[in-house]
Amino acid sequence: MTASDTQQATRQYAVRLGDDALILGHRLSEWCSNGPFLEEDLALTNVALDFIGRARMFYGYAAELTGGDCTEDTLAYQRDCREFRNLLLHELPIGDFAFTMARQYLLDEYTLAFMQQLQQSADATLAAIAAKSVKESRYHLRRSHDWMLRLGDGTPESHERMQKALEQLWGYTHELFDMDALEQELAEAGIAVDCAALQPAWERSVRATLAEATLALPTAEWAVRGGRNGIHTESLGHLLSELQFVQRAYPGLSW
Amino acid sequence: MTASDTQQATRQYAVRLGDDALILGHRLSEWCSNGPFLEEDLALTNVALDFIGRARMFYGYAAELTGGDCTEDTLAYQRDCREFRNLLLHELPIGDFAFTMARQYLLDEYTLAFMQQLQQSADATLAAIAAKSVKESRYHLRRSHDWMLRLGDGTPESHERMQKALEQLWGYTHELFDMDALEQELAEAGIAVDCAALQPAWERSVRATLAEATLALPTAEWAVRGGRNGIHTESLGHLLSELQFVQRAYPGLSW
Amino acid sequence: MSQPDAAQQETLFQTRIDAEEKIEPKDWMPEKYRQNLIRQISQHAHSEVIGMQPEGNWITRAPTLHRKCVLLAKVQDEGGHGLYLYSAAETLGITREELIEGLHSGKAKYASIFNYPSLTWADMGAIGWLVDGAAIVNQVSLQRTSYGPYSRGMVRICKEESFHQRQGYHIMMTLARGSAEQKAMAQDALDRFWWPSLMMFGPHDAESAHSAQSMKWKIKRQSNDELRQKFVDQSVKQAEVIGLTIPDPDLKWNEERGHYDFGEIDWEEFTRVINGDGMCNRQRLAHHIRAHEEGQWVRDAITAHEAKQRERAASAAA
Amino acid sequence: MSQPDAAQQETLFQTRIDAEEKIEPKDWMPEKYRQNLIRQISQHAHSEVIGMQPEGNWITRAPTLHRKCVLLAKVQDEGGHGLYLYSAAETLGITREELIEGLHSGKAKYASIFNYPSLTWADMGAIGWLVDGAAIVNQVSLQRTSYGPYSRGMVRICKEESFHQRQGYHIMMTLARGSAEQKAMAQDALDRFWWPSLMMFGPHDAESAHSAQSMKWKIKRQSNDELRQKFVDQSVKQAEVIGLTIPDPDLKWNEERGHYDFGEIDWEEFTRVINGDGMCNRQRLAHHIRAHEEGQWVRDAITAHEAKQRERAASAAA
Repeated sequence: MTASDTQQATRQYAVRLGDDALILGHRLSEWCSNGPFLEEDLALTNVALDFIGRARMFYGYAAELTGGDCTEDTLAYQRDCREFRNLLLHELPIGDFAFTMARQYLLDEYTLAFMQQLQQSADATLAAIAAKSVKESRYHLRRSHDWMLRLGDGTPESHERMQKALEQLWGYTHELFDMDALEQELAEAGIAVDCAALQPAWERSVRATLAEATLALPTAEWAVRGGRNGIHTESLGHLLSELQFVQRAYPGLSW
Repeated sequence: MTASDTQQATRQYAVRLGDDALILGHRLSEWCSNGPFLEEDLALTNVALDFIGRARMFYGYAAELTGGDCTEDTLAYQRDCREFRNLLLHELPIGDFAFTMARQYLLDEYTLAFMQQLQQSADATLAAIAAKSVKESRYHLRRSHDWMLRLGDGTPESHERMQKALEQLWGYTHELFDMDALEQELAEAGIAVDCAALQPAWERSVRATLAEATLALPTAEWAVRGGRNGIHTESLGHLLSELQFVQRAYPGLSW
Repeated sequence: MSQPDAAQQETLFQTRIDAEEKIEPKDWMPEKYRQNLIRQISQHAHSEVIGMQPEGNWITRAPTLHRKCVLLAKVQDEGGHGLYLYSAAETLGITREELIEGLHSGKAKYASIFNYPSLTWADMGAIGWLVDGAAIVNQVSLQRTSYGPYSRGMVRICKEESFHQRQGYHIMMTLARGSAEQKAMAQDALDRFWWPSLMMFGPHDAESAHSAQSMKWKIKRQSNDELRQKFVDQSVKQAEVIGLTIPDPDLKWNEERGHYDFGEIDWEEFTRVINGDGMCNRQRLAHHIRAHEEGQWVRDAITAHEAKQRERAASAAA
Repeated sequence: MSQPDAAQQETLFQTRIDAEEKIEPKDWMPEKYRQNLIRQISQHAHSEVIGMQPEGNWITRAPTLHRKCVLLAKVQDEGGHGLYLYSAAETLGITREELIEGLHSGKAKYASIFNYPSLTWADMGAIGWLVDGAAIVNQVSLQRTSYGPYSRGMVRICKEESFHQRQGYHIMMTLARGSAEQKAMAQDALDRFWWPSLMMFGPHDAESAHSAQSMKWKIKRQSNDELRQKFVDQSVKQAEVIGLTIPDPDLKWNEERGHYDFGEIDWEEFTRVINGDGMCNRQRLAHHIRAHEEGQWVRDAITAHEAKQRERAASAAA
């Protein structure tokens, strides 16, 4: 890759990671004043804040690489559904508390490992964002791991809800470990994470947690993919109509 | 009132009636593919279509009275929450099927009587729209009245759901019979309906239906008002972010 | 009079079929004919009903009130088609409840195209133009299907579908003639829906499991490949008119055949999506099951109310 | 040593109050003091928690990522204040569950301002500026309240609230300096939230049911009308700076008093909204009840899980 190719690819990569963080942060923020008790309400809002903060860092970097009028906000508020590149797991509607927590756990295991790798990136900005994210993700994982145990090994109802959530989520996890040409090239340049390589450890951790939580690893074989190509579930468009409303209705202003 | 005052007031009146129809039509359309069985799914969609069609007629007339670039679509898609003037009952989230049907019944009784009066309007366009609406509303009322009986006098569960829905809706019905200065003046000019005068007959009909449906008339005294002043429940803004998304995201185009 | 034996009945049945007679609900028919028809009609009915979801997804977001009304009416028509078809299936001795159970258990299928998500407004154009377009090609052929109620249903459905197709095409035309963004949106929708539309006709004739017997019984009247070719031929011209590009580098006019040649379908994707890895397979079923379950108390209320009404009528009469 | 009788204890208690000593949870206190405090602290706590709803309503729609983060953090702080205050109330011998039951049954109140809907983004500005502003005026005064845990809670809360108020004011300033539409949006929010903010201080001193005793016990340190005046005085200047107009034709500087005179509050509206006819009374409570009920299985799971853990620990130790 030429330097300019690399910059362009890095920009896209930063947008992808920003999209993951923003969309998950948005979903978590939907729990505000809807949590099962006040402490958990605040904890969920707090995690949401971490992710939206992370999105700002990735978008800010992408905007810098883009130049011109591009800002974190143009990236968040002025792209439509097909231009978003988040992995699908992040966008699924929140479901019940078990669904939200199972998703969070599966993603926290992934994201922590991912950010630990990204800390080694040859791109100093990405490495710095990752370093900050690692600390947050460690806390997120501790929390969501605890919830897996509490809900999986709680009441029959909580166990059943958690098992059902896992079954519903499982097919969306495979995409987390896909590498497309862009990421392959960036990985070879030492910039991007080789996420395919994260799978074995991720699966070991998940297996161990589920076993401890008396939950079964889903066995149904299905896999849905598309987020990195802008192919989304139908829920994303609705999320964006909400997220972007003010900016779309009153374009070009300062807030 | 001068002729120009009257025209301006009539325009506002048409927008109000258009807003009522559009927002209720939108709520009904949310049932599409969510009904309790296929026939009812289609019936709800059909009623939704009537209301959106009615909104188009009222908006079309308002746009004509406004002149310039105003169209039915600028009225529907380019006003924000505070500019919408629908009565609150129309905008409440759909709730369960009992809630939707109880709302529909209360409104159908009202709307049929309202449109029968509006047929006599000195404004020929409003009278013509009303004439078409009366036919539809008669059919709507027959349907929603039947549902009151079936659900009210069905199973204990359906009875309880219906009673609960009535309790939740009741405080929003008072506003239906308010006359503000604008409507007062237009009513004196023979253009608008004196909706305050509709209340006794409405209440008689509702009492009779509830009695037949073994349901109790709500007794809690509360009343929420504000729709005609653009003071809405928080649900309307979310509805609009969905309704207006495409026009807001891609302004000024033909579709 | 002695009962004709099974072989005789079957011969007689085939003679009627060959003579282009319509089979009616009370007529004798081979059990496999009945099963085959139930499978096909129920799949067709479920497709209409599940097909309400991707389009229903845009009703609340349609960009003009006119388009909103047209879309609402269209989705309503589709539900109506579902109703005719459920009725047609019921004439074969299966109940609506059983048909719905078949859908929920995964035993009965629906058109796999509805496992693709509707992501932009242009998808309402592409679905109307291509998906309804492909459906019509199939349904026109089925107007001559051998089972009377199904055949009559098809006649009725075809009229409405061609209306829908024109509306979908009109959406695409408007976008294609609109801003650069709109044109790109239309092209993107065509890119995503083109191949899945071709897959709607099913596997190549040689690989089609049910085809030979269905053709003999005239349940199907034309082969998958014939119908697909017809659809390609008509669509290529329609795309040209509005200046959109069909996403197939191998597409070209074959003077000799008098048809367009086109590229090979990605049958792996076809199998993958049919077998559950489409974007929306789980969502579509879960949606239908949820709505059905949430409606249980309503259906129970109707039953209870009707029972009360009957009791009252009976005690009034006594 | 003989127990001092009730009258002696009460005199002793009042002496401590008069000497500005803080009352602590284990200290003797009159039952009415305790009840009065529970009522006030629980109302305060519930206000923080219910207040999360109108602002939570805009988190998903905040117009920039920066504003979204600030709003998220703010709402989180408010929930945190709710937590401190629930804890302070618990020191008086009432459980969280009882406090929540009081809210759900309607026995306990929350600030009536949260029965007004948040309709535009500018409302996030008005709520921060005016509602938090009014709250601070009250809370600064309550830093000197006689009950120790409540007083210390107020000190902690005041720091964060003044930060929130500045953020709200900054939203208003940005809008007031923005486009004509934005300025109108800001003015509209001020118009809607101004009078309800004045109502936050409660009835005039003469009509205030709990005031006299509360002042004597130093639960309250300044009267409703004194605090309201302080709020008006500071807000008028803030509105001037950003060019917004306070919706009160009677508002004018009174040189003699050294304060702004202002119009009479619509006490009928105050009563109407408190008694249930506000736009959102039912919605706010229903929302809280729904979330609480939906969370029951989660709370049950925690209890069950902890019991299992204890059992395992016990059997491991045995």
